[in-house]
Amino acid sequence: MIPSIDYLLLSAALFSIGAAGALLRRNALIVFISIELMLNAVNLSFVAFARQLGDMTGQVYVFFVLVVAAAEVVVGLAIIVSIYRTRASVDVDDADNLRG
Amino acid sequence: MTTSDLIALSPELIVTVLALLVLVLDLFLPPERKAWLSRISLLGLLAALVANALIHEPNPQAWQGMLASDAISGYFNFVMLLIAALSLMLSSDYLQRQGLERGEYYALLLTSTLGAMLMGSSADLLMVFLGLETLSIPLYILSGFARGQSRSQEASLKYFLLGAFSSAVFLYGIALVYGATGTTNLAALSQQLGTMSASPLLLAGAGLLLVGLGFKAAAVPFHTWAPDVYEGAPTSVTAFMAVMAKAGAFGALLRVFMLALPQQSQLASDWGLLVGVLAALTMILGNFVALVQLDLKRMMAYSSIAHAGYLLVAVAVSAAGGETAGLATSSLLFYLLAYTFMTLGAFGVLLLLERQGENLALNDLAGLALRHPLASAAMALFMISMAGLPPTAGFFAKFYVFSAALSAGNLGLVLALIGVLTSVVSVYYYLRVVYYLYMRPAAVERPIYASSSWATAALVIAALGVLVLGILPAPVFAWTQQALALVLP
Amino acid sequence: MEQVLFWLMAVVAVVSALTTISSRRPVHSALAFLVTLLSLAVLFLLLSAQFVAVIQIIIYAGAILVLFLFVIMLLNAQSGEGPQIKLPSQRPLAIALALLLFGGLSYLLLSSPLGAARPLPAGMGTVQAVGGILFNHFLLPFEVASVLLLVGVIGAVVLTVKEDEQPK
Amino acid sequence: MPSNISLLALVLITIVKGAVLIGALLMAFAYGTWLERRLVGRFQLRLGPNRVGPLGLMQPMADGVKVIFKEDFVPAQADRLAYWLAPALVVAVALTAFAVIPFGPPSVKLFGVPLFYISNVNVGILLILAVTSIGAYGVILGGWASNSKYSLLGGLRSTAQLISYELGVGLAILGVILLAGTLELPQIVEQQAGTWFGFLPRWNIFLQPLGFLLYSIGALAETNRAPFDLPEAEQELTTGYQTEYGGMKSAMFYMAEYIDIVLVSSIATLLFLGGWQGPFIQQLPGLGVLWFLVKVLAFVFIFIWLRATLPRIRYDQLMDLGWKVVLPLALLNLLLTALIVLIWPWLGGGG
Amino acid sequence: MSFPILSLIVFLPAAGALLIGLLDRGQERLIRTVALGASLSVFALAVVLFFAYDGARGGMQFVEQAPWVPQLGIGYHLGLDGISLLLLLLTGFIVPLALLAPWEAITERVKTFSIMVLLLETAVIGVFLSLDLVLFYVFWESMLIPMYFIIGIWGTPKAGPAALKFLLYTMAGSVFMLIAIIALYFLSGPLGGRSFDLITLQSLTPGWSLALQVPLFLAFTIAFAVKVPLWPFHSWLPAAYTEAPTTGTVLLAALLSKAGIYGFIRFAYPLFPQAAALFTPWLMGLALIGVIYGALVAAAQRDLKRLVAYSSISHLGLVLLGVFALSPISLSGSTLQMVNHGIIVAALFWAVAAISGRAGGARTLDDFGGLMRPMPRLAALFTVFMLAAIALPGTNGFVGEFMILLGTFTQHRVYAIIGAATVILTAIYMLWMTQRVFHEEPRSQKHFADLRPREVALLIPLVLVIFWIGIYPKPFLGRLNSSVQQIVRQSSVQVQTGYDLLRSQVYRLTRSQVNGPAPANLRPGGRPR
Repeated sequence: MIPSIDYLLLSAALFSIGAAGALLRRNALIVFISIELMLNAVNLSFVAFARQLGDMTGQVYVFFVLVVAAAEVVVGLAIIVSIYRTRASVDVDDADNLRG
Repeated sequence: MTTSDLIALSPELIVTVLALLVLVLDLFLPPERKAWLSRISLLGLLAALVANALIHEPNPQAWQGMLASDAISGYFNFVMLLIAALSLMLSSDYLQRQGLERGEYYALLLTSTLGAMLMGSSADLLMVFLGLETLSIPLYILSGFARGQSRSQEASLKYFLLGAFSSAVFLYGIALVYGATGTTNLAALSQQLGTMSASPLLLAGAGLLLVGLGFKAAAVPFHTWAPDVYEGAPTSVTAFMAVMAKAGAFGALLRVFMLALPQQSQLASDWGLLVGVLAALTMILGNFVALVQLDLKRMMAYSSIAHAGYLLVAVAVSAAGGETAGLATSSLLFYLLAYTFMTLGAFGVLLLLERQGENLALNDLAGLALRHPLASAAMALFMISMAGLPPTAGFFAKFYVFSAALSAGNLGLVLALIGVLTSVVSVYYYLRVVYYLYMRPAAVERPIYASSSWATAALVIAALGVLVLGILPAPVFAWTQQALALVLP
Repeated sequence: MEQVLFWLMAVVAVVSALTTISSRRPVHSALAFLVTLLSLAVLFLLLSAQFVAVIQIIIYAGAILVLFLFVIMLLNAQSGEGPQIKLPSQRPLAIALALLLFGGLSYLLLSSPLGAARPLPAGMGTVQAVGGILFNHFLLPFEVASVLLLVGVIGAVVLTVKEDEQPK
Repeated sequence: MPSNISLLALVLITIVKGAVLIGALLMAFAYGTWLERRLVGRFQLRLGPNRVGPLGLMQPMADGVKVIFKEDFVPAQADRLAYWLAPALVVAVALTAFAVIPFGPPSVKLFGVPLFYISNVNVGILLILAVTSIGAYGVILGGWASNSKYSLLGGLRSTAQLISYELGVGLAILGVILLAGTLELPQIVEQQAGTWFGFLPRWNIFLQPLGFLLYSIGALAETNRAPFDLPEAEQELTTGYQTEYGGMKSAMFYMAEYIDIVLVSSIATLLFLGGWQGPFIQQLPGLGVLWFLVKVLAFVFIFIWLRATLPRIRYDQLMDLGWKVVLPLALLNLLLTALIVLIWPWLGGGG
Repeated sequence: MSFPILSLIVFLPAAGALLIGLLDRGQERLIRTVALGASLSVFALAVVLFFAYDGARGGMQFVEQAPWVPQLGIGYHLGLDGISLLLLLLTGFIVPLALLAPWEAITERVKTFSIMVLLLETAVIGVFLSLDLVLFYVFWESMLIPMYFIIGIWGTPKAGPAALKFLLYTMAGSVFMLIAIIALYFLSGPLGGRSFDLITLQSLTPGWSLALQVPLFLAFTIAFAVKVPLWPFHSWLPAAYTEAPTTGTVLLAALLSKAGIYGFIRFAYPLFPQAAALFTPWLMGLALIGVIYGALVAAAQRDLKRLVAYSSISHLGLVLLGVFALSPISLSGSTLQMVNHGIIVAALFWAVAAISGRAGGARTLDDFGGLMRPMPRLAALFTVFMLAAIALPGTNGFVGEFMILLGTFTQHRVYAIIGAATVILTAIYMLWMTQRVFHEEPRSQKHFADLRPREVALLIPLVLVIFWIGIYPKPFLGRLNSSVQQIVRQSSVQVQTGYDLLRSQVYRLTRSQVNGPAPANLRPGGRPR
């Protein structure tokens, strides 16, 4: 059996990669995918811990993460689509009406 | 699922049913009757408040250890329902003016309230997480509710991306805590941590939880979204978000950090110091950056960041345990109520001034006192309260928090000193608003959009709240302390 | 066999994750992410979480990511690029932060001994087991999750239905 | 899993079974096209292909040869990776799903290994859903990779259609799963053995008529078949996401389409029509395969019949049908089923 | 508890403000009448208290005590002793005049103005009567907001920033006091036995170690020093005094500065006698510097209002000198001189306002001259005020300053001598100013109308009081005596042993730091022995 720590390290690596993507990229969609990557890394941790602890709770968590991710994705993509719609005529590159 | 479970959940249930009801009714109401939605929502919130008041049997492990129904959750539910009710009263007029009055607005506002309530009464990290999402996702949508305005959409996008990011971080924290302890039930966690020594895993998990909630609470350095989102979102949403998101985040912080994690241990002093640093940074940055803001919504954003700092002081010092933890907890509760009144009140006045989604600058307030003395007086009152000057709610809120801090030894002393000094700084920008209201001749005569009796009533409630909490705070103090007796051993 | 599969999937997951965040076109990111998802599903199987593995594919790969691709292409169809956001993003800082995060997490993970894995309960990871715990112990979260999904639907409608399609 | 044979033997047998299955499916594809052309010809009062071989039986072979020798091109500025990946993906997905389809009773064994299916997974039906859900990628990628507006719009439409109807299909299937109490396909079929009142087969279709109807509609839509063949609408989108595909790659899309038809027919058979159940199955288990094939064929026939009969619906009608009719009805069906399952023991009924 | 007369006197102005708030802002006359009525009733009550107060018995009288926020040990505790009585009387006396004086000057936003002045009166009286530290702090900070409005709205166009500066400085000073107050609470005992009550704390704190007393004392000191202001905490003062409307300046100089001095007398010294003793020489030094500095800068001013403002710094320095000297005589003198200064400085500011009002707002020395001729009534009155300011015998200023210097002399000779010498400075610049304004050749062609009867009527009471106190101060001093004695007793437990005790404290402190852990009474929360 593969020790749980290997899974956890893999999960940490994926989480870090996702975080890096979320911080690095400027394209909203890729940032968004990076965040999903982070969620998946967390799922891996949950499942690995579940096996380590011999406890189903961790697996159930994945279910909830999936639901939340689904809701987030729907809303997030809707936001992106709507933002795109209002400025389809103008340059998409500058979403900087807000300072910061 | 038993009857007592259902009783414990009854306020939340009412809010949920209300949200669905509003959504369905929206389909059948002609546009000119949309105001009914707001009235029905208010009525429902009232019912939820009554239900909340009627819950007498504490049930700390309802729904198989998912929901805690105790004095603290009762208090939180009260505050959150109050926030929702006041926001509704304040915003219905504004929404009509902006052409945003749609049934979904109310439904989303109510679900967001539901999320915050769940956070404040969660007994399991999973519920904290789900509450967080139920609070946040409607807020993302509401931020972008003014679809024609690109600022609103940008706010929505920014809020969404950072919020989702923080959710992921929070979730990872849950995973690590789960891995370290084998449970996510807060009571079990607290029990287990009492006996075992803290592993690095647990510390990392707690840290990530803190980061995740720090985002929601807009604590420095996780605050970067707040000014932009506050500025871009429709003002009625900003008002609601400024208070509700904070209440939810601190509800969760209270449940997780102040109640579940152990106090008076190595772990406690670790996270106490960590939160203390965050609190200090938040107070300093929030107040100093607010100094240079000329846009009122941005100023309010930084002000709300600053207030998060004061609230974090309470969280930080609670790590000291014992009496301090009790004081800290009740001071946090008191502060949130005071914050609710003054922030919603201030935004309420801004809502009266805004016509069509334009941002208000300080200059727009110039000379308002001569034309609209009551609105100006109310605004001045809220500003004075936010600055923490007596005899207002803000004074006793800060007084209480600093009291808790000073009972906690050196860290608390440092935090209290930073707190009072930054309060002095904050006087500058809050009273600058008063200066513009009362002492500057009007550049342009801005009209006030004659408010409905609802908005007026909400402002009166907020003003009374600020004054009553500032002059006769004892009953609320008693309430917040009664909350403790049930929770602390 | 298990070893090989694990290391293979681990490498695939990391490489595809790196591709996800580094590829220039959103479509490629999404595809790389699909690979990550699938390799994770295999890993879930290895961790005796078959139900999780399957719903990971059905929901994540089959619904969520498809939606993603859908939107990417929808926006692509009308212009060359997806929307950009202006977040304060300094490349070296972000990379350093991520490395720091990984380093810190690995250090913490390695320094907290997990001990021997506890024995798995019977039926670990099966639909019956997961369903049972989900509907008994996690009933309230389950219901809350349903509200959350409803919110998602409302949100999509609110944000994207065009004004003229609004029922007056 | 039988333990009395070696792993090697098991692997070998599985490989052989797989090869046979794939071969059979390829044949099914080939003669599916023939069947469709012939039948549609009949329906439209013409002959259909009848020159190559007797009754035109050699026509698919000829087509195959033609397709193989066609030029293998890639459109300018296409995304090469995705362009290649798309057709491969759809075919692979369609084939993979058959891994858990049982064609006959599990009691028929060869060297101790069930003969009529490749593997039995205890989440079988979920696995099929999982695998087919990946199929959407082929369509959407194909549409996008070609770097053509028609392709892209076709791909988008197709994806939207897939997502919309997958919900209805899944919910309709859930009704059956609720009744069966298991996700294993062989078990679901076993439960449909026997008759009611001595004459009515205990097929799920009689318990779930609405579910069957909804499944069928969904299946039609998911396979992009008429009257839901909008993504390929020649008149509007010049065959949609396949526009820029030619030669073998185009054939692969067709292959996937026909294999999918067989797949959804098989699932319908398993879930609603009693799978391999039929007369004399007790005496001669091998006969089950025949019953199975007959039922599948009947279902396929209906597919083709519908194509020839019904006009294509508009896109908005398609979406309306999916979201406003199929989905609510499927939910209702599920709710009713759940209610009945819940109160059945209470009413005194046996499990 | 008997009739809560102190609560009545504290909240009567606030009630008047509330009543005005309900009136329509067009009804100016009614508003003014209500405001004046409220403030006059306060004065009447103060006079009643003046006669009802038993000077011989001394101590706190008319005490009211009730829980306010019991969860935190905050009480509602009011009490009146001789010192508060005089200041209450001063407040009651000045506020009606402050409402009357700008009858013509302030015609805009009369409603807001009246409300603010009355709220300020409530806060000031509250400060003088509170015996609970939190209650005191609430009133103390409550003074700021009305004052901010008064300065900002009715001041010069540049008054807004000046008002903010005033607010920020004084608040920055006060917050340390807030911290100290809360710390006092936690140090006062174990859970349940804690208190914010001044009387309770006074019985505990003098026993505390210096390590505890010093920071607490300094925190209180900063708050009070900024408010008075004590040099070098005065930098907010010139801007605020100059830009504020005359009423604002009068209220600031006559009342708010007294609140600061009162804080020293009532809180800082009795609570932390040892620390106070340690810092007394320094504080006296600062007070003296203030006296000299104020006088010198005043002498250099060409702006009449600024001149009076700086003279106020100088005079307040002298009052503080008397307080810090902490002899019964000097403290009595200081308390009396607070009243005197309040009256004199108010009179001077009003006189200046009367002059500059007639000159269209001009108020530099160069604008005037020879006003004796066109304005004989003003000249006469002004001369009286000026003489009182330079403490000519027969005026009230003489009594106060003489007692201060006398009292100081018994304790700290050098300081008294320097202080006495600098009093002469006051005479120089005051006389010089009078000379320039009233006697030399007119420098302006403007016609200066003499004081109207209403203005005279306003100033006459001040003149009367000046002479009354100057000739017959006994009724005042008689009521002060025992209270002052008590304060001195509390604040100087160690005066008999003097610096010996102090030295031993310091020795203990240093030794404990060298020798490791501090004794229990040095640790926060530890019960001081």
